[in-house]
Amino acid sequence: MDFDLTEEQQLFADTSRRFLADECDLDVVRSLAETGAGFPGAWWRRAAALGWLSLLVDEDAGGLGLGSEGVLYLGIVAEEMGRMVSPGPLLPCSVVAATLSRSGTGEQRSTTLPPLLAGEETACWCFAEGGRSWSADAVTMEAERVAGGYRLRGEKSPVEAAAGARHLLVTVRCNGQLTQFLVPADAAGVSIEPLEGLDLVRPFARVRFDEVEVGEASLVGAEGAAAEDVERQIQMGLAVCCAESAGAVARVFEFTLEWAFERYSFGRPLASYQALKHRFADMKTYLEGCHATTSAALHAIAGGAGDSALLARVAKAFIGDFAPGIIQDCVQMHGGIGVTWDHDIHLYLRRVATNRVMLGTPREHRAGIADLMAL
Amino acid sequence: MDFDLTEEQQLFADTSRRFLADECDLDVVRSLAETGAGFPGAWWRRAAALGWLSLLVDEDAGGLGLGSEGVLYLGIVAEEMGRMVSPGPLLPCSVVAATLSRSGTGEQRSTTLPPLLAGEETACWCFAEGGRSWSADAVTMEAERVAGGYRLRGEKSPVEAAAGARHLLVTVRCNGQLTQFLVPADAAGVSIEPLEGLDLVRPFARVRFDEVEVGEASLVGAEGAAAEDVERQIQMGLAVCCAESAGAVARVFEFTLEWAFERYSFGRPLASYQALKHRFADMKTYLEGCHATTSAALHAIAGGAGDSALLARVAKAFIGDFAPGIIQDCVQMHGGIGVTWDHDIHLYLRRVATNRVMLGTPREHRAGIADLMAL
Amino acid sequence: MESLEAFRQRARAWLADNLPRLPPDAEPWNAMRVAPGDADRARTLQKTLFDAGFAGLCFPEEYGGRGLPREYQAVFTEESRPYEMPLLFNTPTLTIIAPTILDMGTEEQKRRHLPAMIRGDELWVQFMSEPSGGSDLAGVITSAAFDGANYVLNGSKIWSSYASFSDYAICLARTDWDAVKHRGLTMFMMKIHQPGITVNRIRQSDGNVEFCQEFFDDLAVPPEHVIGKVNDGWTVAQRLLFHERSATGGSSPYASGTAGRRREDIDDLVRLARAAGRADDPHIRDLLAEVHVLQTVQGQTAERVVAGIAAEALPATAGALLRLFTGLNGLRRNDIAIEIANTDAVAWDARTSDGDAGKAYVFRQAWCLGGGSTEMQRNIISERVLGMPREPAADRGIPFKDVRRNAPIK
Amino acid sequence: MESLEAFRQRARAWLADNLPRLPPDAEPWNAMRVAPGDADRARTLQKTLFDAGFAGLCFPEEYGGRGLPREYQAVFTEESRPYEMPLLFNTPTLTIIAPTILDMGTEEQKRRHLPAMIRGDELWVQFMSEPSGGSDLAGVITSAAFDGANYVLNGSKIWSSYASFSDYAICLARTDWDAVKHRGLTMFMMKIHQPGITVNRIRQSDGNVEFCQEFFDDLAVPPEHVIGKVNDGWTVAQRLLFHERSATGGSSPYASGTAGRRREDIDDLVRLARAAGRADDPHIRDLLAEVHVLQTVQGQTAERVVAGIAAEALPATAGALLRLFTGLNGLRRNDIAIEIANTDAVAWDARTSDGDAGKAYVFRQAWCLGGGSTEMQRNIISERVLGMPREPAADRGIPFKDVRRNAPIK
Repeated sequence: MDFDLTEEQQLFADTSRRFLADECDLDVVRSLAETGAGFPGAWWRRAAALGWLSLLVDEDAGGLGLGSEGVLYLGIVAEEMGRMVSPGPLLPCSVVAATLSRSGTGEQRSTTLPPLLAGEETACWCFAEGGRSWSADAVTMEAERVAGGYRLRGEKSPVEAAAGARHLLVTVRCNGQLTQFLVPADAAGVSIEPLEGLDLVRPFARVRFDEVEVGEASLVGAEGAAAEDVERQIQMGLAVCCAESAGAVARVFEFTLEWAFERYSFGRPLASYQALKHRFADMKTYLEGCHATTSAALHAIAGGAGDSALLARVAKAFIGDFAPGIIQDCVQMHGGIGVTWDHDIHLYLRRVATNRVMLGTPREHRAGIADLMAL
Repeated sequence: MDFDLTEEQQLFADTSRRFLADECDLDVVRSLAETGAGFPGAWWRRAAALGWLSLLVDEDAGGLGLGSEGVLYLGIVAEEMGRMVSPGPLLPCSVVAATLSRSGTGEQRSTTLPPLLAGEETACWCFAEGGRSWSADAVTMEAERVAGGYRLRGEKSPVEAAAGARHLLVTVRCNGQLTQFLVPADAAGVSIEPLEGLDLVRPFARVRFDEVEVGEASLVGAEGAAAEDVERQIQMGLAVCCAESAGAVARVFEFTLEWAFERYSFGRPLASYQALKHRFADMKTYLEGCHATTSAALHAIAGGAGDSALLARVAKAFIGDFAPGIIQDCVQMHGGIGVTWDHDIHLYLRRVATNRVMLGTPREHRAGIADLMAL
Repeated sequence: MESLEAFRQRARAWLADNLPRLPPDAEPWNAMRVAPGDADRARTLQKTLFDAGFAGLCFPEEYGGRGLPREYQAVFTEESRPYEMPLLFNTPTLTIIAPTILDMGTEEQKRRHLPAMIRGDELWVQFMSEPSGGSDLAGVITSAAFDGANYVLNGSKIWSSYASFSDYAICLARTDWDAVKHRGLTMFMMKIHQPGITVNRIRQSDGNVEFCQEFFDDLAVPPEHVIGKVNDGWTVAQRLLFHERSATGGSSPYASGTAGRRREDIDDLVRLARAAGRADDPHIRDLLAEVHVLQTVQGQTAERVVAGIAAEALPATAGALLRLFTGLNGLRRNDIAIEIANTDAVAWDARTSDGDAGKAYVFRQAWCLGGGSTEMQRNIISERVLGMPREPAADRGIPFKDVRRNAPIK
Repeated sequence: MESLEAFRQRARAWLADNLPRLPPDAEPWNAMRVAPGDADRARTLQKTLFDAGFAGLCFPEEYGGRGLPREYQAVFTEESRPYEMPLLFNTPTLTIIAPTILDMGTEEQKRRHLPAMIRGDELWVQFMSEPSGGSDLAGVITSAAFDGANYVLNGSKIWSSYASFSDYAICLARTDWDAVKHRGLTMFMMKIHQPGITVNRIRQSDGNVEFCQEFFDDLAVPPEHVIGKVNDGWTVAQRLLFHERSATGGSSPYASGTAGRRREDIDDLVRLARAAGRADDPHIRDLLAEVHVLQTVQGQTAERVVAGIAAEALPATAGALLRLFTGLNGLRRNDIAIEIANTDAVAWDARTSDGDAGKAYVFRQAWCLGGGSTEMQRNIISERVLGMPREPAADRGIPFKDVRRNAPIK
């Protein structure tokens, strides 16, 4: 969390935190994990009522009309959700909503958006094609022009929150150029196969497009002109991932610090052992780094800064390298109890380890950074 | 040093250590560094009189005839030299002597070897061709068949102890096959340009061969049949490098441990601070690893084990990764005085950092290991 | 005595004729994935070894062993790699508890239990750690009060692997609360499945169920089941910890097979790389080779430390070096596994993958916690190998009942 | 007040007209490579800034500054990057010593010295550390005995950068040996070049000569040169250390230019990679990007911590987070440099290379020692940012003369 939130932002953060504590604490998360229920629809609608899904959407499309500042609010929600290892498809729904608001047809804005923003329906973003392809350059799935529309053939995986989604935003190529379609999940030829996942409440799936025919009205933006939207979606996704991981690490650090003060060994609190103190110092330093780089990325995106592409990737690379390690160190501080199912810390570790990989590992982002810097 | 040296080996180690302490302590090393004098010839002859250069040489070629056990003794000398950051071209002279003993012509064995073994002349091994080419596969320099002999053209760098060497063992290709020549340093067309070096008493040079013509008698072994000798030379070199670094790290660890007991801060010895104690524990663990893997490599070479190629590279990769870091940690334990010229620790750091790179960095060896394991 | 080479040949032939050969692509044995049914299988295999004279090679003959030097066990272990072995008996039964009883037990205890372990009749576990205890093993608050006839135990133990399907346990409890911490402990042995003991299985963070927690409710243990002396249990515990460090560090002579992958075996990671289509990527090859280097040097270091202890060039506590090395290597191995597996570590198709890289990563710190945390190993190395000053402790010299400690945790 | 943007435009135009532009391939300024002749050049440049009203932007106007908020200095610093700047004045003169005097000095001391520093007349150094001292700054044994008229100093100081060509020093000495450690210290100021002080230059492990050691032989310092109160020098030292952490962590508002490379500037490493012919190697590109990531986040963290301290969400001691981050990044940068340079780091052709990667590696730990060791930063973070218990010290509550300490080292 930034130290210099505006009053509005602080209020929004407080409301979000209270809402999660009241309606989706870790007991709820655990019971969702046990039952495989995904997330409670009623809860998601109440989250939507707080505006969580309308942050990036223009007023005339039913959103809050926060403009570019909206992403800062989105970062706040993501961080709070990270603190509670929350379920719910915040990232995919936000990405789809933002792009529809910006580049969707009138029909898409007036028909698809409202239930999405109200939390009554969900959407997902079909982008990666197997592991290690979280860059626009790696998109190879083609949409072929046919009479009255397009025919889609290919496979996208992993796709967050595909099962249960009403709409799929699919990034493909038409004649080699990036193009996006909004495809109904029940279109003929679409099949969704759930994957097993490390995160217990965040589902991923493989989505197959087997000669899926869609009309021209399914285009989001013009044919071959989606590159800018895709890059915005990537940056948004990276920022959400980072904010969520930063929130998760911050929360773990908090309760581990408490534990160190309360737990006695050899008649002394753990917090009095220099070797542990020094590890806490390292953790605190890199935790501040996680917050700082997330904030810098969010502000660059909000400000439309020219270096937002770079800064979003810097943040993801840094947090991917450091966040999981901080949580592992916190596990170590807990001792044996930290590797039991009943302790909450593994829920955080699963979330952060998943975020490390999704939308690209640190190494993959460093390759992207080297490209962006023309090294 | 192994914990289970034979009595002979222990005696040899003690003699070597005493000789170095008496005749080439760190004050001598420092004065050699200041004057750029390389190493004192008389001292090298006395070292040779202890048998240091005859360890790998057959009895009928004037050596000690230790057979394959010789390399264990060579490891002992290298470790002791590492403990004292000694000057002197142990590695190149040993490599050349071993190969001449094994594959040299009668003339080479009877004429070249004796002054080499006596420390009256020195030799060097011209192998690498610029950075990152410490593998036989990377050798591209060609020797061309001409009437009555061969013509050599190319450049070798870095070459240890080339300046002042009487003979150059040069690894090249004839018709694509590895071949070695023993070239007099004063042959027409040979030029030796000293390089600047991090190690203050271990000189390297670039050696140019500008249409150097040599007779058939210069061949070491048959034309195109040097692969086995070259691999032996590499393994020997790696083992010497490792033993030397292990000795250097062991010595630094010793005096740093003493320092930690003697040095007081806030009324307590450094050795009483848990954060420092734990770093010493890590250092000790990896120091034992350095010794263990060096010993395993040396014994594999001595025993002619099929995995000696692999184990020599494992040792070099491990020590290259861990040895410099242990010394840096020891610098940290010393505080400011550890980064001054007058403290001996930088002499060790320079030696070990140089050994990390020479004959291949850890990463380069890991690539070799992956090849050897057919990963 | 039979020559080592003759022994090797005989062992090789016998193994080929008598033990099932593992398929070449068998998953390495994983101590974290033991199912209750595995216990009976292990008992049968151990019995097979025993009947042929290949069990307990380094235990004295009078207690059911063969009285051979450690090299013989090393040779047998090496030869046994391709076969299915009773690895479940290694730790803690044969490598930790048996040698502790050998060192500290009464003649009666040794004669009664050592042969039973070696011939596969008794699987043992340790009841050492407690939920409220942490790294301070001597801080146990399980109480053992003498009622004139028996010691009556109340309290709880945790982290005892396999308790639910084992037979006996060795258990540290407090018999004197007025003594200082280390002086009021006593080591007991007990049958696990009896009234007064409740065993619950604990689910690990990676989803597997392996560890157990036990509750003692007025459990009566007769005085003849004390190991060592009353109130001198810490001496017994220290022997036990010594053997535990040897076992987890890989230097125990009492293991009758290796309890993990062959040290240079990186086949599982290679398979992971192939599944991810990345086996030719230089970065991945670099990581695979790194694991090979670390595991090789770990094994070499174990040999060196064992030799050093034998030569008295290193103190017996130097086993902690191996525990630390193993622990840190384990972390690196897990980190490399998730880097290789990439998305397969976090979202996988259940038909083609088991997501093990990710699950193992969630359980990663177990490498640095089981068998004593790496922090404790570092204390041991710095204080007892390097001789540095001990950490100040707030519980020295005062009755344990007055020491600030954690409340019991259920 | 002039708007920030107007100020930026004015600064930009003035800089272009008045300061020499650095060549694009200029080596980044290196505090470790300052030559004596650089001092006069810095004095001239600082005077140029001062005359135009661009010096000491955040210092009060009554002491020669401009009384502007920190954003103005940040803007000026940013604009000044392409130019040659008097960076030598930054640390310690303007960022450490001037604000310490501002906080703790007498009115007379402030009026006398702050304007002189800001206009480039006085370069200052710190006489704080001692050869026998280590991390315990309060453990100074340089003695200052009052003879009725003056304090008479005897002892030795070390690690004082640039002392040989600077003008004044701030010096911590012991005035009461019967008090406990922190209570017997007094902070003095003094001219460096005077009888009673001998300055020797110290050669660093990388071969450069930069640090100095000073010896005091009956040096007389008048009472009016005491900063703060007699025997309360530790209070002054703590302010000084606070400013030092801000300066080395990159959060000081008093620097009139950046004392290092631009945070995302990895040009030197890119050049190294090109020289080694490896700029296209994915491994090398990965390492270059890693340095960029770490340096970028270091800068972002500095901004965050500064904001946190300003908002009182973090204590002032949080500057230690930046020192630690910077120190650890420095290590990684050096490690990466030698990996990139490969053989060029250890054996190089003097005509085409200067072997800097290797030499910097030899001096690597200076990143984690200068300005307080990383161990001290970790103590500060854990104890004063996180509130964990302090380390037990064996020197609390007893007269300093009775504390076990190191013998003086020459």
